[in-house]
Amino acid sequence: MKLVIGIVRPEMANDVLEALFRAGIRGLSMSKVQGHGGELQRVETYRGTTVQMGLSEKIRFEIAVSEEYVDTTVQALSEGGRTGEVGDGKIFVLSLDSVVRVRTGEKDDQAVTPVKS
Amino acid sequence: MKLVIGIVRPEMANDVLEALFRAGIRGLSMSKVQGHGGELQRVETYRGTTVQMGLSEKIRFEIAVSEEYVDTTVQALSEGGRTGEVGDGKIFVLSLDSVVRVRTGEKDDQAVTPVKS
Amino acid sequence: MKLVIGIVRPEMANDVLEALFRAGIRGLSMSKVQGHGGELQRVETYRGTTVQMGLSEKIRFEIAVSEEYVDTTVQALSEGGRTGEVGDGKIFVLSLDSVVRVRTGEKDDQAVTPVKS
Amino acid sequence: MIDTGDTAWMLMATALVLMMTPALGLFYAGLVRSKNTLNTFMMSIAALGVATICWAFVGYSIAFSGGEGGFIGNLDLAFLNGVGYEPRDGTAIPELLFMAFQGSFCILTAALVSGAVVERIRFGPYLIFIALWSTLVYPVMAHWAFGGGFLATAGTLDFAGGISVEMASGFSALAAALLIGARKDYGRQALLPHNSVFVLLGAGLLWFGWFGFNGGSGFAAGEIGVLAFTNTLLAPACTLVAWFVLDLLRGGKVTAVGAATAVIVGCVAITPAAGYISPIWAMVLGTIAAIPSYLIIVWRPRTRVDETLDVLGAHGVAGIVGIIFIGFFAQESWNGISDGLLYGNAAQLGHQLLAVLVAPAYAFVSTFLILKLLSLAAPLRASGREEAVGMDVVQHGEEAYVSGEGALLIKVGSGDGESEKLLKTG
Amino acid sequence: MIDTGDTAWMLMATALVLMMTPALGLFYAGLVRSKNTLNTFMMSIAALGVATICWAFVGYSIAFSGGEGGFIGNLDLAFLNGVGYEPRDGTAIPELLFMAFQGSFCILTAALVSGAVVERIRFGPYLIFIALWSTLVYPVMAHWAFGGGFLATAGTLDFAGGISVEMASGFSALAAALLIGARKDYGRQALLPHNSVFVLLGAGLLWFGWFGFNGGSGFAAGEIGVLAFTNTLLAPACTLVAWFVLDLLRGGKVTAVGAATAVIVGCVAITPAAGYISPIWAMVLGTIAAIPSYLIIVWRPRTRVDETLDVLGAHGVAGIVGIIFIGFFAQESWNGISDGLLYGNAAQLGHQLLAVLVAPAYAFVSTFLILKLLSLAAPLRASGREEAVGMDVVQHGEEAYVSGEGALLIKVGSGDGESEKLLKTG
Amino acid sequence: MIDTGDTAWMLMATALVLMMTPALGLFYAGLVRSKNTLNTFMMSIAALGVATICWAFVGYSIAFSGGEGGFIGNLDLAFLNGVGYEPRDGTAIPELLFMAFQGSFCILTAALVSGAVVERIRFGPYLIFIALWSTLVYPVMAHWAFGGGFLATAGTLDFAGGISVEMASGFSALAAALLIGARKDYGRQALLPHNSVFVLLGAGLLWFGWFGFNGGSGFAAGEIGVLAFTNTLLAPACTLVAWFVLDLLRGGKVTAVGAATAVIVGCVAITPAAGYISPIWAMVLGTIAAIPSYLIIVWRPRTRVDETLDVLGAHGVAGIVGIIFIGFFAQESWNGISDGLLYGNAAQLGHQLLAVLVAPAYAFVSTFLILKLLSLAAPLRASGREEAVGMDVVQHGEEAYVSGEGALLIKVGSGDGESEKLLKTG
Ligand SMILES: Nc1ncnc2c1ncn2[C@@H]1O[C@H](COP(=O)(O)OP(=O)(O)O)[C@@H](O)[C@H]1O
Ligand SMILES: Nc1ncnc2c1ncn2[C@@H]1O[C@H](COP(=O)(O)OP(=O)(O)O)[C@@H](O)[C@H]1O
Ligand SMILES: Nc1ncnc2c1ncn2[C@@H]1O[C@H](COP(=O)(O)OP(=O)(O)O)[C@@H](O)[C@H]1O
Repeated sequence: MKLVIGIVRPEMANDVLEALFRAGIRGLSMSKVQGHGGELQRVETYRGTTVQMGLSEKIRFEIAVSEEYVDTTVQALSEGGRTGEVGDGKIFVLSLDSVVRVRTGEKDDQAVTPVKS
Repeated sequence: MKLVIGIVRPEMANDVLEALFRAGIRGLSMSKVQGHGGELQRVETYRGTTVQMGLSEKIRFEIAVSEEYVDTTVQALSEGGRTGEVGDGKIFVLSLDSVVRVRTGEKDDQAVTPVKS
Repeated sequence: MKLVIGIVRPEMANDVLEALFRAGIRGLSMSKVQGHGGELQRVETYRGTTVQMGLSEKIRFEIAVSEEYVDTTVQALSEGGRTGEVGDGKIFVLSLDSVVRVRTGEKDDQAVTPVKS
Repeated sequence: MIDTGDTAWMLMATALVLMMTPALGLFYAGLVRSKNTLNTFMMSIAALGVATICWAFVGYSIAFSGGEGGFIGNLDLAFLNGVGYEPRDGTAIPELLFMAFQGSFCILTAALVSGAVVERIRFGPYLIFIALWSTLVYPVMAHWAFGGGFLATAGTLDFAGGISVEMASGFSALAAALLIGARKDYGRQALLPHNSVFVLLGAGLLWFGWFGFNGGSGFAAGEIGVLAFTNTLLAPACTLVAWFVLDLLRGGKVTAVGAATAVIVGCVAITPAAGYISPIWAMVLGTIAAIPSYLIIVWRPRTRVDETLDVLGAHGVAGIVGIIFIGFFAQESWNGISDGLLYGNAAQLGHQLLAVLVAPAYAFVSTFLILKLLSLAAPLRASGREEAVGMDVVQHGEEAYVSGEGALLIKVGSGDGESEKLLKTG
Repeated sequence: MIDTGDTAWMLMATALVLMMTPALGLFYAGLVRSKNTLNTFMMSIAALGVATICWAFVGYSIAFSGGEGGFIGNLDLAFLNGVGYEPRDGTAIPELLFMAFQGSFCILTAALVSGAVVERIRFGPYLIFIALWSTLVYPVMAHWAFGGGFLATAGTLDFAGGISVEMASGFSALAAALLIGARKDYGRQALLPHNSVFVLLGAGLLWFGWFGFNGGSGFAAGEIGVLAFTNTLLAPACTLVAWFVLDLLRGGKVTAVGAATAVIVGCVAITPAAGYISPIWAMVLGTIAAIPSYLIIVWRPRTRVDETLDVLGAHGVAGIVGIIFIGFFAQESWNGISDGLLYGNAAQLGHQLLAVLVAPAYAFVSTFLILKLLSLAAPLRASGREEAVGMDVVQHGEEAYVSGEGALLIKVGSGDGESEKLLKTG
Repeated sequence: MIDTGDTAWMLMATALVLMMTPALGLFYAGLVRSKNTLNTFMMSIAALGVATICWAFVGYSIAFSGGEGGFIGNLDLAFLNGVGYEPRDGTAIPELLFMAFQGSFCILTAALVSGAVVERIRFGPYLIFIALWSTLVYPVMAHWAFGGGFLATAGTLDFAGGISVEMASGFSALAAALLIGARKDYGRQALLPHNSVFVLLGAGLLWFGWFGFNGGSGFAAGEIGVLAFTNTLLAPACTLVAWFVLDLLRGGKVTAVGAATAVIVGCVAITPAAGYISPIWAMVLGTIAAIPSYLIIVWRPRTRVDETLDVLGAHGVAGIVGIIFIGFFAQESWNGISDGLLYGNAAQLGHQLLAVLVAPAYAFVSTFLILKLLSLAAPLRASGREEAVGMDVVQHGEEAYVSGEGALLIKVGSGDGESEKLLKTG
């Protein structure tokens, strides 16, 4: 099993979600992060204080999948999140030692496959 | 060493915390995420706009532990976080290459064991 | 490639950022977390309710780097984030199986090296 | 004859009191958890709708018609029948304005009660509850003290609502909390105010509105109105400082939520007494009123009574203090009506104690009965699971703070609904 | 002769109306996405600057000078020439105050229009737009109804701005939305209110201000002002409850954003009629006004017209309802001026319908032309990328909610600028 | 004789000014970092408690008793002795109301000073500071200009507090900032407003309140009050637009925090002049007042002086501009009292310059001495670590925005305290 982490633009988050659902990915977690990459920094001014905002808002997806789904997931993330302009984000794939479903205690592949409830 | 990631319901977060403390887990980080799993989606309406909220609030724990503590941690997370209804969450275990304590520069197992300050 | 996760104090976040930039780290993501470690808990009171706040605000950095940069990154994080008092945070290093750049689809080391846009 | 100056002030005072209801919504909304924000705010907004209508239809008549010394008015003025430009006796403003001013009190008081049952009561039954409450409880008690009812004729002094507003809301809140029961996490988890800026701003706006509430209760831009107004500045200021001291004694720290509470307590305490006591006595009243309310608000959460936002501690108790205080310190040289015990008129204290006997009893019992009856018809509170999800989503299908990610548009009438299907099987 | 009571009330009423513009900013800001919060709020704040100046320079004169029955005033009072302490005929307040009161209407109305084009219009062109709009549209329409223009002489009744405020803003909003075009994500993504507490508080403050808006439109602390004031309490209360019912029928849940909308719709509907109909008819008006606005607000998002915050549905439509209602239910026994159809004066309905014909047309066409002309000079809307980033950062170089991490100080004049260099090459 | 119209307006004006203090708390709270939100807001709330009491006890007497032309009043009116329903000479409102109105100024001014020292001053010493300040600084300066003191008899004109409010707060703020010292991260990190919606709403409410502040300073619902009121609309509107232009010239973008600041600056500048100059000159004053304040607010952060929320730039400087402007443009035909240089009375300019010499000096020196003395008794500021943690937690044991996760309930008296033990050893 792998843990796929995808960082994308907030305005693309819904497109990514749709792409993931279409690809049959059913479990995922999402959070807001701020990222720095090759994007242009923006300058902001508050009264006499001028600042360079080095970070842009991004959305981070965290998705545990069984091996066979890794490529699909990466593809969904990268196609759903792409605009072609700098700042589109990154995808990271890590190996997962194990997965447990809290509700049932099921382990590993069992736990990343949706169960009918 | 392992990195244990646990995703649970926000209303169970305090129970999980207690379970972890009781199990002797002393270091952890926690953040808010939004998750999608097998939960029912809720419909919301704002004036003429009706939307399907595909994501529910969850709390994500991130806990680095030495090997011997992995099972205890997973157990604390899954027992503290269980309600038995769909949406209880998942636990992921990853291998950690190394851990460093910022304050002292100590490494690895040293760094996940609490030091008397 | 490695994924370096660094958890530091919010008030040190800008120092860490500077240290990272100085060390030539160009891509990173950052988020807010709440952590529990050896820090003193604070007591808060709201009308008749008194609570122990077991968690303190921290900033979590997530940085994918090629092997050669791992040490530099860990060093930047730990030097930039150090105050010497309990609660400075932890750094975790994990192995990355692969990295993809969303914009171009480039993979692995290619994807963690900044491209001229 | 209509006096333009009196009318000008009463127009303004009425607007101020009406503003207090959204301000209360904000105050209460800040005190609950974020998942119950809108629901809590909506309980106040709903009062602006429901209680207003009940007031115009029958409430005003129940409160302000009928002979002297009765228990309840009649329906002579129902549906605003005959309520027009002609002033009521003793005032120089159109009765229509008098009706609106008094109505604003009913609305606010109904909203106050909601503080006892936030985060768990279902919104539908709540709407029916405030309709009944603002018909059967507030107007009756207002009749006693303001409408020529038996307390008024007995000689009880209540300037701006220690009886029908403060004791009524406080003891109704207690009854409601007991009947509805505690939140499922009460006493087990820390249930904290999610936004204390709203609490402070709400308290600030409530104080602002209270100048109209008390200052307008003389129905004129004259001496008594000015006295009441000034006392509404002085008394809460003293309560605030007294609360700082109590906070320091207790935990070594002055708290912001405490300060907001102190402002309310001070305003409540001066409410019945505002036009009857001298400014200096008002400052004394403000100071001492802090103590019982403080103690109750600190003690109550250790009990099993989840009277969530402490309406009893802040309103009921401080209202009693204010009502009794009049019995001692009323001064005819200031109010032109009556002296208190200290100035030689011991009877006044008796009149005041009468109110303290009957008002809490009626408020508690009538509210309890109304809710009990309602509970036979429909469950009054949300299920444990709904409580966990939060009342905003469950009762209103909304969230207070939405970020928009993960919200898929449901295209009504678009026919394809593909994304929904995806989500549903996901 | 100046009457101090009238003046007192008009001072206060003017302040209340002026407060409505920031309240509207808050209301609108809560309804948009967080990345456009400040920009949306600033559109209202800007009206307080720009429209005020235009009003003092020429707007007041255009609206309130000139002979009877005309289409537009002249420049006799331009730059406040001759506007001083002397009251205008039929009032007992200094003309200066009359000017300020009327100006506060122009400001608010200009700000209202912004609701149609938030989240995409560029701020520079917007400033020029409201300058032109508050010179060429509002004052002209105000002249028709309030300044002795052809509607006034024709006998059309409009108490507090059904024509120049409500219909003007509603139909101008429609024109603006059509000309500016929809947001790029409109109809594709869920674009949701980011903070509904602001929406509720904003609505509460708007209602508070509306007591001055309608209550002050009699220019006196007298009978008609009191009637208008009271109706401004009763009508929106009924709209609120009607909206609850409509919400329940539609989705089984009473919504908070809906309640806030209902408050506005109710206030709008009673605006033209406030001083002309009896309290009971005001309650009827409040109730029925809910229906057309509700339907339009639910239906509009299914169309391609991104009239974002539904100014047409809330203001234009409810304004029409109010104007027509007068034609049926005006009552001379209350207003001292004229009866409606129901009380035997069918002609009144004709006068009212005249306004419904001309006002929307003028508002729509003139706004469309102004924006069309402006669009020739400069692009009116932000690019798709800018929309994605958000108008706060793009137009104002600020964010509403800043946490500070990752913000590097640019030390002006410090010479080294090292951190910037680091960041720039980073 | 009491005039009901005057009394009505002064009741309202007083309520408006009292509302300004929580509004200021909101404005300031939005400008600081989130970890200092409540502490900042509480500094204003505290003034409502502490300064009110000081005012009633001695402040009012110091300001408004004593003979003509003096430096300081006496204690004849201490503890409100003799302050009752009888109007003061030249007014037609009860003196009690006059006292309350003037007191609201003292409260607000004390709160204003806090802007200089937010995010670091300890709350205990702060409370003592405002007690002393509102006894020794404000009332003395109010005596000079309003209470028959030497500036009043010299002929200096100050309508609503250019001296005792604006210059007093501005130069006291400077002294406080210098004595307390900069925040530890000042000049090293970006310290940004955490919620600009609060800033805009706060500014909007402050402007609303300012209509009472200036409009009430004629103590009557008459010509001069109307003039002051109208000028309080016109001048800030011009400042706002001027600020837009300055912002555009400087950075190409109109900023929201800038707009909020402009509103304050405009209101401040017109404060001393409101009842003395014509509406058109008020617009000129509003426009030119933008410039010096803008420059100082942009320049100050480059210095080592962490006068955090720019009280000097916004209040002190704009107050001076307003005071001097009177010397040139006062017009007897409008104010009935005196002309300025432009209208042939060069002496007036001299009287105005006198105030500019003495007021800043007294404010600066007395504030410096008070704080210096206090600093001998106790440390005035929090430690570096406490600053890092944030003043809300450290000084008040609260957070403005709490989510509740990770908060373990401490069950007082429950005996087991198991979870605490767990946490403590954790
Ligand atoms: N090495 C990295 N580690 C973690 N996050 C990264 C890394 N590089 C980029 N990111 C994330 O991806 C976002 C976009 O990166 P950027 O380099 O601008 O994109 P692009 O791939 O289009 O050049 C950043 O804002 C950051 O959140
Ligand atoms: N494959 C996954 N990857 C990441 N997070 C997941 C995954 N599956 C579930 N989650 C997280 O767990 C939460 C609960 O998942 P769900 O599948 O509903 O629970 P259950 O195990 O009870 O069926 C989700 O909201 C999501 O946050
Ligand atoms: N084992 C762990 N797993 C995850 N996060 C941890 C762990 N230990 C500490 N942390 C994070 O680091 C922060 C500081 O930890 P702490 O143990 O107090 O620091 P120190 O290393 O100075 O003793 C915590 O608040 C938490 O966010």
